[in-house]
Amino acid sequence: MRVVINGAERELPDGARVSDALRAVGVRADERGVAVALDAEVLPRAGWEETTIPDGARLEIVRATAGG
Amino acid sequence: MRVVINGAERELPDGARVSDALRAVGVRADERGVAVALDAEVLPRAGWEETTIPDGARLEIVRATAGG
Amino acid sequence: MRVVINGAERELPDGARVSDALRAVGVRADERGVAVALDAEVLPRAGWEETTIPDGARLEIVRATAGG
Amino acid sequence: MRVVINGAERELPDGARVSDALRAVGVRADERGVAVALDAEVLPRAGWEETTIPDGARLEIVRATAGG
Amino acid sequence: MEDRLTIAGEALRSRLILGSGGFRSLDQFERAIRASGAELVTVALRRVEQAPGGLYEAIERAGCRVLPNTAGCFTARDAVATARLAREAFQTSWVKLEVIGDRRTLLPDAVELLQAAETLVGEGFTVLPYTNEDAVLARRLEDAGCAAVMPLGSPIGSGLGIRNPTAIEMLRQAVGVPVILDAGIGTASDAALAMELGCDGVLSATAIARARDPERMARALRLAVEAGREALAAGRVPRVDHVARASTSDAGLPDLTPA
Amino acid sequence: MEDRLTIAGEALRSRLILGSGGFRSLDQFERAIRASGAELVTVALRRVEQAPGGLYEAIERAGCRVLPNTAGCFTARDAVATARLAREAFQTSWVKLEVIGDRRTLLPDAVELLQAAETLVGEGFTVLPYTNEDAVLARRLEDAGCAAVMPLGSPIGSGLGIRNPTAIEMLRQAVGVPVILDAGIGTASDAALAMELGCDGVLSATAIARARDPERMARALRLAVEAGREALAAGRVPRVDHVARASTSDAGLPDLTPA
Amino acid sequence: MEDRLTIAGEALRSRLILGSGGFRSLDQFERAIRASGAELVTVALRRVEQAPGGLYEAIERAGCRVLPNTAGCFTARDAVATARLAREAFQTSWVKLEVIGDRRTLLPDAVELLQAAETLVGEGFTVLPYTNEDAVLARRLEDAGCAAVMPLGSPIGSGLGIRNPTAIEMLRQAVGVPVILDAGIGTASDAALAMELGCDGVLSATAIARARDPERMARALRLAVEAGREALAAGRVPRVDHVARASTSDAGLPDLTPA
Amino acid sequence: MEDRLTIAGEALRSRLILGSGGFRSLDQFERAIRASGAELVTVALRRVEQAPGGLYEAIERAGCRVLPNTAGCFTARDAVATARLAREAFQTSWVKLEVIGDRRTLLPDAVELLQAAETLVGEGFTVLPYTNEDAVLARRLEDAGCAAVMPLGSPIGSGLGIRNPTAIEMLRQAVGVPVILDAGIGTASDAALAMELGCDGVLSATAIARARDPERMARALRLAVEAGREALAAGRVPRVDHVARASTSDAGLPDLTPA
Repeated sequence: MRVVINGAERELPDGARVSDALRAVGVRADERGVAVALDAEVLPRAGWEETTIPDGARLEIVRATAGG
Repeated sequence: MRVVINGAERELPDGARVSDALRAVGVRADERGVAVALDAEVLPRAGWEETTIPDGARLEIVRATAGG
Repeated sequence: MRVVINGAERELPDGARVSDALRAVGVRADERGVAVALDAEVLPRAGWEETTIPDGARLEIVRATAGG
Repeated sequence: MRVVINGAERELPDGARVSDALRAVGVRADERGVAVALDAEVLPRAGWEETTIPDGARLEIVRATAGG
Repeated sequence: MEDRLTIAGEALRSRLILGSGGFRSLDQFERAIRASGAELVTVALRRVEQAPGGLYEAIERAGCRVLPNTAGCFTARDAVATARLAREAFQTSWVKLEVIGDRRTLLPDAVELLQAAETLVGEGFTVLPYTNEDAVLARRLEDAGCAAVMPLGSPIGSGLGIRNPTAIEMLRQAVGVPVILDAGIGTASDAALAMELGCDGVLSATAIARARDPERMARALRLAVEAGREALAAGRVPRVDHVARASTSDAGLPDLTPA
Repeated sequence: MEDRLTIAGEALRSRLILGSGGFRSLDQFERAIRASGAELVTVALRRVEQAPGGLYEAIERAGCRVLPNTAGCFTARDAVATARLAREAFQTSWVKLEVIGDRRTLLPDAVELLQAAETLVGEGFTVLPYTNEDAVLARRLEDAGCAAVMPLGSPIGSGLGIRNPTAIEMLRQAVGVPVILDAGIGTASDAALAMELGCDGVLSATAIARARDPERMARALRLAVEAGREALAAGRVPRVDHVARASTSDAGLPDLTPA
Repeated sequence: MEDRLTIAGEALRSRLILGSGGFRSLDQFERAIRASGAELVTVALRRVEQAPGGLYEAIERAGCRVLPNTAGCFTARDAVATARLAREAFQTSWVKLEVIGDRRTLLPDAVELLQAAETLVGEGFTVLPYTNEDAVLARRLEDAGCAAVMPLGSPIGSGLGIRNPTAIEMLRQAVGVPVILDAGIGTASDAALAMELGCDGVLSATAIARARDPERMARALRLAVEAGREALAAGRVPRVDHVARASTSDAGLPDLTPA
Repeated sequence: MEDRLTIAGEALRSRLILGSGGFRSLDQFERAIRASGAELVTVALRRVEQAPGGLYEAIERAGCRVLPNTAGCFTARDAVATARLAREAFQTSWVKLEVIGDRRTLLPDAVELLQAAETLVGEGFTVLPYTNEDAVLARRLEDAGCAAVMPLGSPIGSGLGIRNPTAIEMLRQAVGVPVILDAGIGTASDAALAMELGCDGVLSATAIARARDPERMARALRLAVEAGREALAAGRVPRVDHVARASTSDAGLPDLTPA
């Protein structure tokens, strides 16, 4: 299926989990200071493992960057 | 009947018109730069003569004063 | 003889007058707003005609220029 | 004899020394941070004991005070 | 073509707007109007018992137009109601919109102000809001349809002049409608500065009314507004720091050393 | 009686003095003179080869008087010699005395300046010294017989305006002779401020000559000097900090709360 | 008892808050944190591809707490969504709320800011809004439940310091929550002034990160914040205009006139 | 190598010089000395009847050195005579040279000051003249052999801070000897600014002695002087006008728009 991760279209196996998406962008599941929004809603870390990504979903995966 | 003109209770004959209220506070009906609010709604000059004041009504009769 | 007019060496006939020096730098004797210093001393206009320039003298001939 | 110490006329025995004058204004001869001017000239500490005060002399005896 | 302050399509004959508050007498007020050259004069609305009368007539005698304000209003609702009364009283849709947020500083309340502006514009008013020096709020007021914005230089009646010229310049660059510097002007140099910063006009009440000689201060501010406007148009010299720039050349300096 | 700037007993028709340096053309200069309304115009003296000529005539054509300066002099001796030449050239005993102490900042040299002033006063000159904002030196120059003092607002040609208003006010209070703010004026508000601080006049060269439109800036400064003078005479309102002073009374505020 | 900055009941060990933006290297950043003595350090949230990583760890290594901001948001909706992401990412309910109204000046949008603050307070956030120097808006933010207000001294990154001290003082008097001067600090004296005006703390990003020597500037600002706080508590001398007040008495001046 | 203020070859342990005038008690004075960290403390000389005594001892107890001044002198002659007395009293050749030109403003007299400085330098004194913000006079004092120059920020005891930063910067650039900002400091930010302008030290009397809590203000100024010095060395960010410079990049901003 196709999903949009951080603005880029990507192909993921059907039934992929959010944790797979994280792996796809090179984020270790245990990295602290990371957050995920699934279709503009925050998805708590606890749900990363179980939650399967709906087809065509929009994921935002963010971490801390320098800012004033 | 009793009406409140510019915050002060006054006795006016039943069926009194707005123009009577103006007279009561010493304003000539033809004085320019005057406005009237009847129960917080602007009452156009055209209506002063005809409009009878409901019992217990609140009238505000204002004119220009110095202001920055 | 040699004199220095406004910093430049010049040859003038012996017995030359200050008025000759003025002519040499293209100043009409009747031009207003001009002054002359002969060896660092102001020489009044009245003296331009008569005064002969000593050999080796230093003349400054000035006029008004733009200034704050 | 009469001398002027810090602006005030005083009677001192003839042949009085500068050290006597210091005593007269209650300054111990060994107090540090004190200076004496005899007739407007600085008199070094070394001279206090020997120097006799001329009749009518003007003495200034100063010490440190608070100052910006 | 002439360089005139134009608000909502109307060209005014002066860039100075006069506030009518604080004068010691009607006569003094009339002399100040004339000396100021102002066309617009602000007034407030009050109950007839507290409003002596004669003011409106005096303003018309002077050939000026009334600009009613909503002074004393602390909510959008009161300001809107007051504006409607004023429109009826003076047959003008122009209003200097004031919605105050704090009794002590008389600073405007951004939120209520914007809300009142939107309502009044919707009712066809020509709205001139008294606002703070906030470029973003000014843009929002313009977007809401205000005919001009009137940022403060410093608190009403303080005479502190323009405390934040940078903010006024940024505000000026942020909006297209006329900018009238309102509040804080204390004297002529303040008014000149306002114009140099790019303001299109200046409103003054206290500075004139409470000066020792109001008529004379009115003339001073009229001249200052003109001066500042001219200076802006003339294009000032750049500022240079720490070094001087000679206004006289050394070329041709005579040598006057004695022999 | 008229309010005119009077120096050494001569009443001038303008409080603005024009510096002739920095203009792009003689024609532009003449238009600026007229727009400025100035009566006194400063000039320098230079060797005829470097001084095109026509300037003096232009100034007289405009009905103005020449005020020669001693620009470029770094010692009392040179300044005195230059003043004598100027007196002969222009048949005037007036001189704007400049004795510079530093080429970079063109700041005056207090010691040489005072010495030159004493000499020239002794020779019957009417001396207007360009000085710093030092009240004590200004008093000394007055005691030496100077006809006026010309403190700087900021370095010559910097356009930084009046960097130290407090010092100018103290200087103003320290002397009885006229005080002409010289150097640093960049635009109209600077000139107005100078007058509000109590200065009797303003000299401007760079601000006018190097403005994008010199004629217009000349008019701006003329208006600003008038405005500042009027404002001073009008007696400005006091400054109040941190609180506003309402220009509209709350008495008689109508109650427009809906029932 | 100690004099510490306390926000939402938490006493911080420093009144200086450090912004993490603009450093040339992570190492330089860590040295600056230590030199600043700050406990709170702001961070932004960005997509992992654009956010190198290591920053969060560095801040924790330094024993500091992260204060996430909502930089880059132009609407209440985006700011709220960003705050929620930040809470999840850093397990903190604290947020420096930024809702920008203009790309060029990065000035806050009063209306969107207040709206976002109300929403976030309702969701249990500890909200520190970046706001303008408007005392009325600050009071509204406090009324909405914000834990502190962060007025700007001048535009973000401008280094212009505090352009309107009067406004900051009025704001300080208008609210009870801590006031953190945010944006505009350029150097030590700016930070000291902020504290002298009554601010409870200072946030600095650019001034430190973009200084030639960030570590040294961090130390300078730490000292300056302490200095300003001490000076406020010490009670400064009143300002006196135009006259001096001798710090040495003339009483007992010796007479050293030669005979 | 350490960054210490070095005058006439002697490295001092502090850049803050304390004036001893104006304290309410000797005890308060001693606590302020310690809090200030100052090594040099100024004193005046007065007739013993008017000078209680104990001051000199207190200064030495605190491990500080006396810097005698010539306060109260209006002529070079008196100042020179006073300096000679001081040298004898305190066995120091150092003197803070004051020659006042006006009782009301306590401004220095340039001419007498320079003359006194020349004489004292000739007699082997280490002369630190209290002068105005005049770069040219400062250069002359340096040329005369003064070991430092002490320009005023504003009138003695006025607490107005540094009225003319531009002049102080120009003065700083004009001389090579240490520049000590003397007079006018009111609070911490003034002292920090002095150092940021390039001054090598600050002298404070009134600001500390007459603060509500002198000991605390002494600490504040000590920190401020350090802070300003550090900030200068750190190299501040440039000032940018009218636009902001983001401290957070927009790159990687997440898209949080609801579907």
